Amino acid sequence: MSDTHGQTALDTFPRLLMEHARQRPDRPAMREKAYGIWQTYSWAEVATSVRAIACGLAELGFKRGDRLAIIGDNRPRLYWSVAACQCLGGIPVMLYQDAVAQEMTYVLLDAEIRFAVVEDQEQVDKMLEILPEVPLLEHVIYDDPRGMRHYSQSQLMGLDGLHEMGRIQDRNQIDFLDGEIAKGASDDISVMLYTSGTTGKPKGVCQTHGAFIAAATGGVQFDRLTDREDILSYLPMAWVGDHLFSFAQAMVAGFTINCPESGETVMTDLREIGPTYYFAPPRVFENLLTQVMIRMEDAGAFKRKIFHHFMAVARRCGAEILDGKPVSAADRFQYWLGNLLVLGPLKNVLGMSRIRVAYTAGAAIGPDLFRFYRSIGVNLKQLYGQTETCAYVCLQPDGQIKLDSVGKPAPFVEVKLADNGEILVKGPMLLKAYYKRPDATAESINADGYFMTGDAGFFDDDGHLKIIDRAKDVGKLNDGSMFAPNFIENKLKFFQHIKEAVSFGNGRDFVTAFINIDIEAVGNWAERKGMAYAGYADLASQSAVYELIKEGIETVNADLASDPRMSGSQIKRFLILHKELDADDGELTRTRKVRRNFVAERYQVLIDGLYEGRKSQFIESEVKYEDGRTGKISANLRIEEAKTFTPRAAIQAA
Amino acid sequence: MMNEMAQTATLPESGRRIGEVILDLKNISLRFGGVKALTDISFDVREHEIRSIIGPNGAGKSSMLNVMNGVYHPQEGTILFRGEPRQQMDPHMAATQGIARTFQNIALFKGMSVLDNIMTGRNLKMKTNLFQHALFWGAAQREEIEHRKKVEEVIDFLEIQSIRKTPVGRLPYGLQKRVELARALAAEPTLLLLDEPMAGMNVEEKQDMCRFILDVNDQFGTTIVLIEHDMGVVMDISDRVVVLDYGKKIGDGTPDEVKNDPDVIAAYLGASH
Amino acid sequence: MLYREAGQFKASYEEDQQIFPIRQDRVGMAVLLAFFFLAVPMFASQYWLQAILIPVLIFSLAAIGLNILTGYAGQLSLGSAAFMAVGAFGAYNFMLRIDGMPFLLGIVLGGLSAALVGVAFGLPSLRIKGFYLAVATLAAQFFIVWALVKFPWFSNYSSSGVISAQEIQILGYAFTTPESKYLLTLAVVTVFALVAKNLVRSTTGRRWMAVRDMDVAAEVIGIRPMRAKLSAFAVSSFYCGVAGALYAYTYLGTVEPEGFNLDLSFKILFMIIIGGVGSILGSFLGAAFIVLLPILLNVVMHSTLGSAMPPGLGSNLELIIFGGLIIFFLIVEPHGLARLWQLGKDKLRLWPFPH
Amino acid sequence: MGFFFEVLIGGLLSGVLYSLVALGFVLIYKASGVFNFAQGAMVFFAALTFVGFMEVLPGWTGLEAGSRAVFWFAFVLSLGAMVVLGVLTERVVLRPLVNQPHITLFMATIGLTFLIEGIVQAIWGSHVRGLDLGITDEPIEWILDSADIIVSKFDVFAATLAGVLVASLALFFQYTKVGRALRAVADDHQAALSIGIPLQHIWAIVWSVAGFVALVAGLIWGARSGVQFALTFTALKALPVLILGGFTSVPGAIVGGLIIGASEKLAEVYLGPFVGGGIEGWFPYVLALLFLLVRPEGLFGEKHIDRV
Repeated sequence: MSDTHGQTALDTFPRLLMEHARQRPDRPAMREKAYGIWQTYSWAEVATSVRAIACGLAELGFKRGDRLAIIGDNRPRLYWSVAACQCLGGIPVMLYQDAVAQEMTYVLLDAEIRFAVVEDQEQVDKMLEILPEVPLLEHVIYDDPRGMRHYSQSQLMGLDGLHEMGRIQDRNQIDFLDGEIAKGASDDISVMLYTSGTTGKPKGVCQTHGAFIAAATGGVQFDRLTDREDILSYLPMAWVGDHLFSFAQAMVAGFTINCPESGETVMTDLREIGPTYYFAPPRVFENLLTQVMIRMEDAGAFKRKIFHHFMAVARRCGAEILDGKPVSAADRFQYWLGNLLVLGPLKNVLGMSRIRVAYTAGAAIGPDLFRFYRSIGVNLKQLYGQTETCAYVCLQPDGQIKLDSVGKPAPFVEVKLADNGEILVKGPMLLKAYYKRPDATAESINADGYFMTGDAGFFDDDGHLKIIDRAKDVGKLNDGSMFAPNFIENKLKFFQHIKEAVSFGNGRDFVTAFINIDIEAVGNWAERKGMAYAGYADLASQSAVYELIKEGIETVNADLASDPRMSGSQIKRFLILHKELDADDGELTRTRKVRRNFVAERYQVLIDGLYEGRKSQFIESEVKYEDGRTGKISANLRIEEAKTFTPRAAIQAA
Repeated sequence: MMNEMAQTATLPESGRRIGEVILDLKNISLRFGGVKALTDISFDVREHEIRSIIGPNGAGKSSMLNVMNGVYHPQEGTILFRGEPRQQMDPHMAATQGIARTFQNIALFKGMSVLDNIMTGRNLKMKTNLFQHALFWGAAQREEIEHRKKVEEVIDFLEIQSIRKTPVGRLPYGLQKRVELARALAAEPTLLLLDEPMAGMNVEEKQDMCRFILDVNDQFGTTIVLIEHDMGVVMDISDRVVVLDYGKKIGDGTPDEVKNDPDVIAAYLGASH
Repeated sequence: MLYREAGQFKASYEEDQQIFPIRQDRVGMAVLLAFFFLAVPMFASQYWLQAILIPVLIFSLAAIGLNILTGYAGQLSLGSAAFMAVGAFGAYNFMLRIDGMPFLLGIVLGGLSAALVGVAFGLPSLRIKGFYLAVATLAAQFFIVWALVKFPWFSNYSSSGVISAQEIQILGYAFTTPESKYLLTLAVVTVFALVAKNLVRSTTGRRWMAVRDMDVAAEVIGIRPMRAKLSAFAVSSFYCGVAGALYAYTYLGTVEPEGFNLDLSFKILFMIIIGGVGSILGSFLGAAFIVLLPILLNVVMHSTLGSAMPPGLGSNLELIIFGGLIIFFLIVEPHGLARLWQLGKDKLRLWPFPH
Repeated sequence: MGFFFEVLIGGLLSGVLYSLVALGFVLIYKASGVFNFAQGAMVFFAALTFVGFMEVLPGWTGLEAGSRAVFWFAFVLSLGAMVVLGVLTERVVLRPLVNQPHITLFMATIGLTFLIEGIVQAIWGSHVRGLDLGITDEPIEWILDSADIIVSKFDVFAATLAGVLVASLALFFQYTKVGRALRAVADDHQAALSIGIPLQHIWAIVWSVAGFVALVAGLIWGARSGVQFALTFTALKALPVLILGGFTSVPGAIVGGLIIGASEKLAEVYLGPFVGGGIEGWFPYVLALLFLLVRPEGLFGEKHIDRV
C-alpha cells in the first residue's frame, strides 16, 4: 500500500491516468492539429506532463480542495491541467471560453478561484480586465505565450515556465505527487461544472471521481468502447458532455482524443481524423445535412440522379440494415451498391466513415434528420442526461433505435416516474452537491435520494423513455389526460414550414395552437407555386398556406393519435399569427424560446376566439420597430379546424 | 516532449530596443540611362526600428529599396551594412547578410504551393546537396523536416494554416501578400524590406497586416524598412520616416517631425489634400 | 469515389511528405508496379515488349529529363535528342574502351557525359532567356550530331557513324530476350523516376521552380539562378543521356548519330506538352501517347482504307494530328494529360460532391 | 584573293535569302510578340502551293502550261492561300493564346509547323518538284571576265528581288495607315488597343504579309534547290540571323542575314577542312551564341531592363 504504485483501486482519475501510462505508455492519448500535422502525445508523455504541471501548481501554492479555473478551446495542455489539478486533490472549474469578461466574474467569485489556467492572450486580457473585481485570483497561467512579451503583471506566468518548474520539482521529489495522488478518494469532488441556469444564477455542480468514473464506465461497457477509439474534442470543455466523452471516458477506456486546429477547421479536421466515436448536438448534424444538399445541387444531372436514387434506397432500408432487421435480398444488394457508389464516399467525405458510435443530445432532433444519418449507415443514437447526472441517464442501445425516445436507462442508473410524470433518477453518477448551495441541493434531491430532473416523460411498451416536456409546463385537459405543450410544439416544428408554434390546452376541453410559418421555406414553396404575396402577414393569411399548415398539423395529429397517452392532445383548431414572434417584443427569450405565459396574455383575444368557435378574430397589437419606435398592426385572423383521429388504442379496443 | 514543443514554438527572443545604425546609405545616386531615379540620397536605418519611406508616385521609393538589397546598382554613393562599406550590393549577398524583402507587385512563385513558397525562404539555410536530395533520405529528409518545422511556425504566426497546401496562384490578393511576407520571414532576416505591403487591401486586411508587421518587429526584433502610401498606417507604426520627392530626400525624422516639416507639407502631404 | 481518406491523418512530417500521401494511391501504385513487373513480362507479346513498351519507357525517361529542364526549371530546350546521342555514344565508348565495364555503370557514365555536355550548352542560359535559349539549344542539336558523324573515333571508325551496342551483361547474366531487356529498362526507369520525384520535391526542385516562376525574387531570397539553371541542365541532360544509352542498348541495338535528329527532339518536347509540363507522371503519359498514337493511327487507317491508302498519307496525317494536338493542348489544357488526371482524381476524392 | 571575294559575295547573296526569311520572323514578332517557328513551314507551304497550282492550273483552265498567265494566276492563288493561312492562324492559334507566356506561343508555332507541313503535303504530295523562274544559275560573264570571280546570275536576281521587297515593305510600314498602326502595336499593345487599333485585325494583316514574304522566299529557294521538304529548314537558317540581328529589328534581319551568309561560307571554306567539313549546319549558331554572350539583345535589339 505504501509504495509508489500503491493505489489498489482505479477509483480516481489521476490513478487511471497513471495506470494508462503503465499499461499502454506508447499508445496515443491525445493528438492536436498544430504546425500542419497531428502532434501526438502518448499516455506516458501525458502522464509526465500532467505530473509536471501538478508539481508546478503545488510550487505556486495550490492546495488540496482549491479550485482551478480553466478557460480556453480544447487544447491538450488545458486537459492536462484538469488532470494535474485532480492529482493535487483540487477541483477544476471549466468556463465557457467565449463568455465576455463580466460573465466570468460570477463564476470566479462563486467558486472562489485563486488559480486560473487560460489559453492565450485573449483570455489573459479578460482576466486582467476583471482582476479588481475578483480579489482572490492570484495566479493566471497562460498556455500560448504569443503576444505576452510585454505583460508584466505579477499574477501572470507561462505554462511553459510552470511546466519546467514542476518537472524539476517532480524529479527531485518523486514521492510528493505520488503521495498526493494516493490521498485522493473516490468520493472527492473531481470537477465542478456550472449549469447554464435558465432560471436564476448558474450553480456549480460538484461531481465526484466516483460519479464520473461510474458514468464513463457504464457508457464504455454499453457501447463496448476500446482503447482504439478516436474522438474529436471540439465542444466547450465547460460542457458536461465534453467532460464525459473527452475526459472521463477517455480516461476510463484509454482511447485517443483529438483536438482540432481551430474552430474554423473543425470540419477538415473531422475528415482527417475520421473519429470512431463522435458526439454532436442536433444543429451540427442539421448544418451538415443542409451543406450536403446544397453541394449536391451543383452536381451534374446524372450524378444527382444516382445520388437521389440511392438516398431513396437508403431511406427505405438503410436504418433497418443498420439495426440488423430483416431486409429483402434485392434491397440489400441495392444498398450495398449504393454504399459503394454514393453512401460510402459521402460518409467518407464528411469524415464519418469510421464512426462506430455517434451520439446526439441537448435538444430534440428531427426524425428526418435522425433517420438520414442512420440510413446512410452512421450509427447515430440519442442519449439523455443532465449536468447533475454526468450527462448519463438513458442511452439508446444498438439495434433498438426509436426516433422519438432517448433509449433505456443506462447501466447502474435507476429511473422512475413521479405521479406528475416527472423523471426521477438515482445512481452513482448523481451530483454530490451544488457548490455552496445546500438549499438547492436539498430541493433537487428528494428524500429517497432521487434527483428530480424537472423533465416529464413516460416509458413506452419496450421500456424506452420518451421525454415530453419540462415537468412544470405539463398540464391536464379537462378530461384528465396529459397536455405537454413542448412535446406537441416540437413535433410541429419538425415540419419545415413551421417556424414556431404555441399550443394551449391546460384546463381546456381540447388543444389549440398558434403557428408562425417559416417565411423562407413557405416563401420558396409559394414562389414555386407562382403565388404572389406581400410580406409575412399577407403570406400567412393565404388560404393555400392554411391548407399547407393544416396538412402538417394533421400529420402531427395522426402521430399523436397513435399514442394512447397523447391522443387527447390532438390539435383541433389553429390559426396562423399575423406577425413573427419576436424577442424584441418580449415574445421570445434571447435564446429564442417561447415565453408561453406572456404570449398567452398578449394574445388572449385570439385564444378566446379559438375556444369560442369563431371563424375569424380581429387582433390589434403593438410592435416595436428596429429603430425603437412602436407602432400598431392589426389583422383579421382566420381560424381553421384540423382533422383529428380516433386514438389507435380505441380502435384496438373496439 | 512538451518542452521541446515549447521551444520550437517560440521564436528567438529579442527585445525591441532601438539600437545602432545597421544600414547607412550615403550620397546614393541612381540613373537609368539618362533618367535620374535617385539623386544624392543619404539616410540610415537603426537596429530594431521601423523605418518608413514615403513620397508621391515616382519619387524613387522602390528604387531605394532595390538599391538596398542590390537589385539595382547605384552609380554613386556608398552603402554601409553593419559597418562594412560597399559601393553596391548584389541580391545574393544581401540575402546571405540577412536582408529579406517583399515586392510591390507580388513576386511569389506562382506554380508552387504556399508551403513550398515559404520553404524557398529557407533556401540559404539548407546545407544538403543535389545528390542527397535525389535520395531524399537521411540528411536530406532530416533537413527538410527541420526546416518544415520552422516554416510551420511562420505559417502559424501569420495565421495561414488553412491555405498551407493551396497553389499561391489561387489565393486572393491579400493572402498572397501575407504569403510573401511569410516567405521573407522564413529566412529569419535581420533587416526586412517591405514594398507597399498593404497596397490594394481592404481595411480589415490592412489591420491584420499592420498587426503582423508590429508583431514581427516586436517578437523577433527585426528591423523593418517600409514603403507605404497609407499615411495613417505610416504615422502609426513608424519610428522614423524618410520622405522622397522626385528622387531627392526632402524630409527625415520622427512621424511628428515629418508631419510638421513645411517642405514635406508643401511637396507631399499638402498635395494630397 | 474510390478514395477513403477519413482517418488518414498525418502525425509526422515524414508521413506528410510522402510521394503518395493517400493510402489508396500507394496501393494503386503498388498494383501498377506489380502489373508492369510481373504480369506484363509473363503475358505481353514480343512485339509489345520490344516495339512499344521499351520505347515508351525510354522516351518517358527522356521526357522526364526534358521536363526537369523545361517544366521545372523553365528553360526551353530543343536539343534533347542530341543529349540522348551523347549518352548513347558515351556509354558505347566506355564499354568499348574499358574492359569489364559494368553495364549499369556504363550507362550512368554515358549519362554523365551528357550532363557535362549539357552544362556546356547550358552556359548561355546564364545570359539569355526564353527562345534565345531555345535557339542556343538548337546549336547543341546540330553541333553534337555533326561532331558524332565527323569524328569517327566516337563510332569506333564504323562507316557513317553507326554503332552496334554490345551485349548487355549484368553479373554474368546476359540480357538478350525482349522480356529481360524490358525488365531491365523498367527497373532503370522506375529508379530514375523516383529519383526525379525526389529532386523536384526537395530544395533542388524548389530552386528550379523558383527560378522558373520569378527569377528576380528567387535571387533576392538567396537562390543563385546560375547554379539552379546549370544543375537543371546537368540533371536534364543526364536523364536524356541515360535514356539515349537505353535507346541504343535495350531498344534499337544499332544507332547512328542522324537518328538523334531535331525531329526526335521535337517528339520529346511534344511528349511533355501533351503529357504535362512540370509533371513526372505527365512524362510517362506523354511518352505513351506519342508512341502509341502513330501505331493506333496506322492500325485504324489500314483497317478502314486497306490497300487503297495513298502513300505518305499516314505520315502526313501523323504530322497533322501531332501539330493539331499540340495547339489543342496548349490552348485547352496547357498542363496536359497529367492535369486531366489530377482533375479526375480531385473529382474522385470529393465524390459524390461536385466541388 | 579573288577566291575570297567569290566566297564572300556568294555568301552575302545567299545571306540576302536568309534575311528574307528572317524578315518574316521579325514582322510577326514585332506585331504580336510571337516567335513564329512555323515561318519555315510557311515558306514550304507557299512554294509547294505555287508549284502545285502551276501543275494543276493548265488542266483546270486550259491555259498553256508554263505560260506567264499560269505563273501569275498561280502566284495570285498562292498569295490568297497564304492570306487564308495567316488569318486562320490568327483566329485558331493566336487569339485563344493571347496573354500566354511567350514560350507557350513559341511551342504553339512548333505545333503549327507540323500542322502546316502535314496539310500541304497531304494536298500536293511530298515528292520533290523543280521550279523554273526563267533565270539560270550561271556566272555573270562580265564579272567573271573582268575580275575572275564567279557570281551567279540567279543569286543577283534573288538578291535584287529580296532587296526590292525589303524596300517596299519598309515604305509600306512607313507611309501607310496599316503600317503606322502596326508600328504602334509593336511599341505598346495596350496603348494601341486603347486608341482603338483593332489588334486582331492588325495581326491578321501581319501574318498575311509574312505569308507574302514566305511566298517570295519560297519561290526563290524553290527555284534554286527544288521544292521539297528541306525548304522548311530555311527557318533553321534564319534563327541565327535573328539572334545576331535582334528579334525586333528589320535592319538587324538584313545585316544579320548578310553576316551569317558570308561568315558561314567563309568558315566552311577556310575552317571546314580542319575539322572534316560540313560545319555550315552549326557554325552560324555558334557564331550567334558567342555573339549573344557579348550582347544578349542582338545587334539592333533594344536593351531590356528588368523592372521590379
